[in-house]
Amino acid sequence: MRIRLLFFALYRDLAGVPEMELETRPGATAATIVEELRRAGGGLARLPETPAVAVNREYAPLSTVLRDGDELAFLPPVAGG
Amino acid sequence: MRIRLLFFALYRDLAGVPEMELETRPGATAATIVEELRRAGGGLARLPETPAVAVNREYAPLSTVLRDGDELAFLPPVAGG
Amino acid sequence: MRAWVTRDPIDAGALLGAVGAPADGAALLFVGTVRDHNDGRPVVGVRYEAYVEMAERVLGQIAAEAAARLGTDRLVVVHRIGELAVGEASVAIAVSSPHRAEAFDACRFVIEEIKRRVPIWKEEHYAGDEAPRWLAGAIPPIPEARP
Amino acid sequence: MRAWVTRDPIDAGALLGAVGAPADGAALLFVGTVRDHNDGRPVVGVRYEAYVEMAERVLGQIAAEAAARLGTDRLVVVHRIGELAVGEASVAIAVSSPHRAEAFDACRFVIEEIKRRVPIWKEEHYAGDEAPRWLAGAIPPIPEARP
Repeated sequence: MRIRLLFFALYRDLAGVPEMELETRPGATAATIVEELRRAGGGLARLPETPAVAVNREYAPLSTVLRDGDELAFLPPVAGG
Repeated sequence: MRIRLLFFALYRDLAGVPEMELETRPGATAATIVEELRRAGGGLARLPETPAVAVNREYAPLSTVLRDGDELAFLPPVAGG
Repeated sequence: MRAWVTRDPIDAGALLGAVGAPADGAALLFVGTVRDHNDGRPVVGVRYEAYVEMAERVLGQIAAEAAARLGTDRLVVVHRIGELAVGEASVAIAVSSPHRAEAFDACRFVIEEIKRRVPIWKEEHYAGDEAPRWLAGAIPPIPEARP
Repeated sequence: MRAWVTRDPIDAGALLGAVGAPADGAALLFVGTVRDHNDGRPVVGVRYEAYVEMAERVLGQIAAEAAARLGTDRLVVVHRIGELAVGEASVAIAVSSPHRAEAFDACRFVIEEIKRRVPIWKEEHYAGDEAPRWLAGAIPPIPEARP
């Protein structure tokens, strides 16, 4: 299945791109994707083990099981206001 | 000595006038004036025994000894805002 | 810092322009307006009366105390008197400071202290034949007698 | 009630016109502005970045929660993103309600929750050659896993 990944702020700097498409196995969780990204090396090796994420624009636990077409966003600590 | 009396809001309604001059004996306190006004009858008989007062535009205890030319204001409970 | 009483309509937005500085991260504007009801009774307008010279003096004292809490002198407060219609502003307070906690605290302090001790009175006007009525107010704090 | 994100300058005064009603006695306008310093370091400007679609959704959730506290739906909130100069408004919140306690509470709630959970990030810019820096932020509250 295909997942759309979004990176913001500091995490975008680590990824080097604001978004990417990822092909992964059915049953993968957000935590699975975090592990894959960290193992792949490059800037994303410095992604925290448990970053905040949103699935389809809503904060979600890393244990969330992803579905084909989901939008998974990696969100550094927020600093609006 | 002469004291200038000011009445506001409900107390002006009781006094029937916004201000008056009063001739009183040296050594009189604000409390003395309150007693005189309440005894004189008319609307001011309904002035409370211990109204809030200001002497020369500053809140003052009723025990304040007045001096010639002082401005003594009678202030109902305030309701600004 | 400025504190005054006026008979003219209040331009609340302009007050915000009177505060603010490059060092500030927070500005707050409070506007008190005339409500169309009170205690479940319809109100058609109000009249504020003041002991103007003393009201401006007490407002100035409150502003100075609030500025100490705020940590800046960027604070303005104005109270309107006379006849006001429903929806009109009776009081406006603008403050600014480096941090928001102080701005909220100082702004709230000013409005609470106005209600507690500024010599201003409010007469409510009702529809029909009902007589206007002075609002029950707060007994201001009176200093102790000096020994 | 309205909550949105914009790239345009915020007209804070106009926001006050979007709230208010004859039943209301209190209106409050909060404006967050870019400070010329942070942590003792001079700041020349900032850049806000947002996950816009999600930020507007979370702002809307915060506005709805605040309206429940306020007791009215007279609440608007806007957050600006992009490049901002010192003194410019990054966020503005206007509320109105019959009584002031609810207005202060709801307005404060909105700004605190924005800082806690809206997906917006701030990059500070410094004078000279110093590199811009993402501000350390707050870890947003993440819901528990559904069983």
